[in-house]
Amino acid sequence: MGTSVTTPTPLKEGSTFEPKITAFVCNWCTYAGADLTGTSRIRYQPNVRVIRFPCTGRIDFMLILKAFAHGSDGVIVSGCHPNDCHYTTGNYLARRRWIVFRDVLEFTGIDLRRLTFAWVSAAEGAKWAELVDEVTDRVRALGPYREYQALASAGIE
Amino acid sequence: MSPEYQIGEGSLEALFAAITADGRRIWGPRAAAGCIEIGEIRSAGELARDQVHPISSAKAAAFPRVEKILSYRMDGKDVAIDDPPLPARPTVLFGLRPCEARGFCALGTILNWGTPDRFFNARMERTTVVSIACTRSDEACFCTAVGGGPDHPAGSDLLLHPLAQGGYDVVVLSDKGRALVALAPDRFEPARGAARIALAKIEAEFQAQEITEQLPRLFDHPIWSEQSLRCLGCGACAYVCPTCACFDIQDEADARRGVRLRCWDSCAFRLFTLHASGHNPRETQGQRWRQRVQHKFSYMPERLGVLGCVGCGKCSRACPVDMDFKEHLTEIAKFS
Amino acid sequence: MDELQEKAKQLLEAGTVQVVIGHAAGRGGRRPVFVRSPAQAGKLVHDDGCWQNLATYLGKPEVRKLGRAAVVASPPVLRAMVQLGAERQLGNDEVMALAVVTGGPVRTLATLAAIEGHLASLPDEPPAADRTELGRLAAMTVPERRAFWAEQLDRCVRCYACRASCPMCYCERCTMECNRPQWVPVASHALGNLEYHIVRAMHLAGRCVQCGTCGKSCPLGIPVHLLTLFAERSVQQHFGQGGKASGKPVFAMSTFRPEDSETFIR
Amino acid sequence: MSRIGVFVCHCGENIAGTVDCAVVAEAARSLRGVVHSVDYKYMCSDPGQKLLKEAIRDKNLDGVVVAACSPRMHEPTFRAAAEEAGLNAYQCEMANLREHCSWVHAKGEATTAKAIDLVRIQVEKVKRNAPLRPIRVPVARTALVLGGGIAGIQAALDIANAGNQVILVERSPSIGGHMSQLSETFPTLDCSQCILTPRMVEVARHPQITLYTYAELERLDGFIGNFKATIRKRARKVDEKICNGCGVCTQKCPVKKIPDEFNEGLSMRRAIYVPFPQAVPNRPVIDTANCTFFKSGKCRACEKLCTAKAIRFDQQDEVVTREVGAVVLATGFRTMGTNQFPEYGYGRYPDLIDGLKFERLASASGPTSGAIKRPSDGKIPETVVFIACAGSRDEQKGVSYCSKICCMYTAKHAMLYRHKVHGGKAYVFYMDVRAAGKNYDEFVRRAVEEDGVKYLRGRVSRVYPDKGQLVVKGVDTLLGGEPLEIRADMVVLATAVQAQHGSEELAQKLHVAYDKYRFFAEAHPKLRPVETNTAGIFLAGACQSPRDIPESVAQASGAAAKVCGLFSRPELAREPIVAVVDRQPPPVFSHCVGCFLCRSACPYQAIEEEAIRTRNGEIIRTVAHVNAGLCQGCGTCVATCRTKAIDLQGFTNEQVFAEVVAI
Repeated sequence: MGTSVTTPTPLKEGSTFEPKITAFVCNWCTYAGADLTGTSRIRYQPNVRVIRFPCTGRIDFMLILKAFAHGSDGVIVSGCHPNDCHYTTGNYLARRRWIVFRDVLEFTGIDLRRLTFAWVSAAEGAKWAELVDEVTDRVRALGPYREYQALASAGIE
Repeated sequence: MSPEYQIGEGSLEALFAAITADGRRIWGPRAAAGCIEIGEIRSAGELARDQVHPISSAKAAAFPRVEKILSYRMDGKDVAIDDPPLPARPTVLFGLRPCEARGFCALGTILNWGTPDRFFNARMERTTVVSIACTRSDEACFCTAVGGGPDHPAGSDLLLHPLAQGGYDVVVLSDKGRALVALAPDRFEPARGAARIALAKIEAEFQAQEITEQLPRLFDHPIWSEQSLRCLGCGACAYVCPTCACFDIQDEADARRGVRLRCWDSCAFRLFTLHASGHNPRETQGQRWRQRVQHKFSYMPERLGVLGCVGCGKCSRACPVDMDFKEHLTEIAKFS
Repeated sequence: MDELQEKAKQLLEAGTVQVVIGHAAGRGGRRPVFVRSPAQAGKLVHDDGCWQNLATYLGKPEVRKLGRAAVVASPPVLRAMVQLGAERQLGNDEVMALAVVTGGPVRTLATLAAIEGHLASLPDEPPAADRTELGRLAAMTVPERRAFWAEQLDRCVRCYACRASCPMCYCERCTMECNRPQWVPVASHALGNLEYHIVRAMHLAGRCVQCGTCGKSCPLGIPVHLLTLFAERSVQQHFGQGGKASGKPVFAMSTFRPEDSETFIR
Repeated sequence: MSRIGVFVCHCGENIAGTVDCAVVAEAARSLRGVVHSVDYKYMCSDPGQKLLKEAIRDKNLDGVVVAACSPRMHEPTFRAAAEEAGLNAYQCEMANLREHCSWVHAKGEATTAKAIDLVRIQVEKVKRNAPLRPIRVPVARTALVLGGGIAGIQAALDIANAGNQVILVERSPSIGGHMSQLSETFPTLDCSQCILTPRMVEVARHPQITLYTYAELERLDGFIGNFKATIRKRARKVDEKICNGCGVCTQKCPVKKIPDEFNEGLSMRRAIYVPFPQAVPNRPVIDTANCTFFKSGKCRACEKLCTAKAIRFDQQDEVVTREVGAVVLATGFRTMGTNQFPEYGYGRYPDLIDGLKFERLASASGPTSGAIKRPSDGKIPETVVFIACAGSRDEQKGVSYCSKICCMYTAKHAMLYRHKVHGGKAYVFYMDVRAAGKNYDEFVRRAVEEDGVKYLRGRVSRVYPDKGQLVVKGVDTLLGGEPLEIRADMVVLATAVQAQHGSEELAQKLHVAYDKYRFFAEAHPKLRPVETNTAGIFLAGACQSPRDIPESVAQASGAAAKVCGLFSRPELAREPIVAVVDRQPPPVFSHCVGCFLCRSACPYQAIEEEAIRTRNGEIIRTVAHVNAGLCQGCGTCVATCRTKAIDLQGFTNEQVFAEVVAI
């Protein structure tokens, strides 16, 4: 058997499973919104790692799969609400991509409970905190996404 | 070669059980969605025997389509490499056609050309090949044109001849074969010369020698682009071929660790010879097709003293656009 | 000599085209053939055994070298030509189709507009058998589908016959061949295979011409065409476009409507 | 092998309070490619920045990660510092340990672990950063203003007075627009032409303004700072330079019965005419559709009578092209016709008129010299009913928005009527009175309280003629929906303000967005109200949405300020965060297959075609090329490209991929 190229999910004392959540966010709305969460000192769980993009339109659907393959147990994709896109239409194109992508994932049998899409504006600091907590709790309940991570080693002699 | 034993239809199941009990896995033709492929089989009932050939190749037993050759970890700023243990799973390939079994000779020769291929050899040592002589053939077959035949012994450890009454005559061809018999000695009765089903008749429409002689002068001939016009440039032919041995080395890694894999590759792909500069010494499909034929019928005989083709016709059967190898070779052989 | 052969012969005699791409009898079934002289026109056949999407050959340099080509074109081939035209891979002056519908007359279509007109009257949907199969899969639970595809894709050897036979997979450098970064593992392990087929489906969403050739081309009989057909259907259902039934090409995945609706975004 | 420096900021207690910064710095030190890693109390302070600069020099770093606050806060600070130390600004990235970590998590291992991850992610990214240089685009310091109404006039004057060249293009024969048709203006009741005409003259005289009237924009190519405008000057059939504007031709032309557009058809004009006495330029134009000579080849009366010999029957349209750096759209509005109202008789009743007709009746320079007379018989109306919201806020009429100016001008009309016809009765049917604006509500109250205008809250269901009068059937919802009937001598509809004719075509010509009512769309509804989503194209006045004069003027000055800002430097420097299509040496040339799907995805029309040619000029293939002047760096094209031939500088595939994999 080959080694899966994934990193171990961080374990807290008591070694209860702590999920690793990757968030793909746009710079102008959700990243700023998450900044606001900080300036408003709203607490949320530390499991999320944010990756900043100029726009949700920039987010290649493959990156979401890469996140899973490389050890993320859950993924958040978030950007500006429709009509608020800094680039006017990037989020509309992203939305189309996501609509079909989710369909395709579900058709191939991938567990969509691990993939969450949201619109979080620069003003929605509280919403960001709620989103992260909700996703973290849900994914913690689902357990590690070994199923996908293990694919990298399945079929290697 | 006279058979030492015969085995009854009814005893196959017990033989399979004995093999499994010995901790070996059994691979053979089995029905899979939409076709007959080579795969793991747990009981004689699963063994498919009516087809001329399974679509996929048995070479995967010793030359897997993806094989880990090492893995490494980032240890702070240093790299720690772990060599994987040599592959150890003993395998019995059951029910191959003699031509495909014969393919292992060519495959072994090329993989051991220069440096011995310890991965392949380790697997081969643990692999026992049981082939069944052909009583049927189809228009893709041309084993007799390349020095083989429906009951050719090369590459097999045991060769089975179907009997009219059911069951098989068993020809032992190697110690590995003998060892297999020893797993269930009471299931192998001494051969009694029972009537065999007649072997398939495969007319040789050309002789490999003719092609080997033709090729040097045909190198720049338009025949290659002619024949390959409909070729789509996929790798189906190479991936089902018992003797195609080309592979690619791939590292799969992140910032912390990685694995190095050996994966099947094919000379039919444009990417196969594409240089980093963007230059491609085999730019056209015609050149790539020529390489395939030249390699099997000229370079291998010349450098390794062995033909790169066993005439199984698997490539023709797998090709989505019916690139018929026999037809094309015949054309080349008869070309003047 | 039937109508198809007759029309092909005329095109070649008149010098309108230098080659007619069609199907001919092969070992057992049908095979693509490149008829370059009126005398050979008799080779051409068209029946249900002719399933290769011949539009795939239009972009191949080896074929382009032969001169202007006429294609024996079933509706999916025509849809491919329209989409190829829209994606700038096929010039209007390079278009010559001998449109065949089983049982119907052979029509010579010499422009993309003519093809669009011809297609407008034809439905753009996968063959009935595939629709049934799509339905069967849709009825499964997610874990069932996961099991189904795990078993199927485990058999994929990444020979890329599906990609090579697809008229819309004309990219000189496929995503599979991008290695900085290496988006999709080259290795045919479970991850590489799954990601390859997901990318294929996504890249054909809104562009798939629903010929099913990719599935028929798979030497191992893996129904990979169901993935692209599904993606195409998803596009049609959500956005009402992607359907080339209108004969008009669309860029479903690089355009949008503000009213596109979904229910999953918070 | 990279030489990365990591600088972990405590931000006083802000970060250090919950994150163990020393541990983070230590962990960073063990990452491949990291050759220097320290933590410090305040990285943004002078000593902090000094620390960064010295390390860059002494350790010869090729990339730095500052693990501190949000990049939205201090990225510019640290990038500037890096630049000063001789490192390219774009080789500096920030890990957000404050807003995204220390401020939102409890003190503890998990938080420090997250901080380490955030640093590792940025280290992996910065390893793959490339030095970038700001993009410089030359700017043609000439502005094109489309529309010669008050908004266009204001914008043109402001831009020109700042020392720039302006080309003002007006479709009709004279500038002035709707404002020149108005009688008095609310809330001050000063005469519209009295305040407008000086501006019109100023435009005509301005050395920096080139005025093209009776002209239209044919096409616009190029991008911000570098547009090429193609303008069609329609043939007036009169040589403007020779003509002295004596006006004899316009009096002697035998064709007399052409409804006068300027007077809204309340009077007639000739086939050769000047739209109105104060027209700028004051030069006639021949209406070839009605001119006898152009219809029958006979007449030539004007030619005979013209002392200056300025008539040019053979004059052809002239097409000119000009290089411009910016465009201001000020194409204005139109009002809904009374023929859109079946319930009010499809505009078939001569005494049922719209607001603009009333303006002309009330205007001293109008057909009645300011006397309010019924169009039908010239009789002074004793009762006038004004109907507000005629079409506005009415889904059935396809106008769900408020036309904004009607409340005010209806009050003005009623007031003017009461001033001119002392015994007259004025009724106003309204839905709400919207008088938000300086002295606006006071103005409406004056109409009611001082001038005795009767305001009735309710819609008018029907208007029909009866014995030389118009019967107005409506309800007064304030009297409990009491149906009431008023016999009026004249009815005035405050018809809805709508997008100018042809605004859709124009928007498409200029690649600017427009809403479902075909008003032009601003780049951002709040923060970029005078810009469009196409860089270098700005908005002024009612072409964006219904506006009154002060708003239009204010916005025009706003747009002018934007243009002047753009023109203030000879070159336009932009962030190099733009998409690029890859180029390869032959025989590959580019991995782009030229499918141009990216073009339909680009919000900015930044994707162009580039033909790759052989030495002797034959096209090998046509591939995409990103115009760095237009690209705003959203990266949507990148995610659309199947062959990964487009990449986004600063957020390249390799960078973001490495970030994801580093998690």
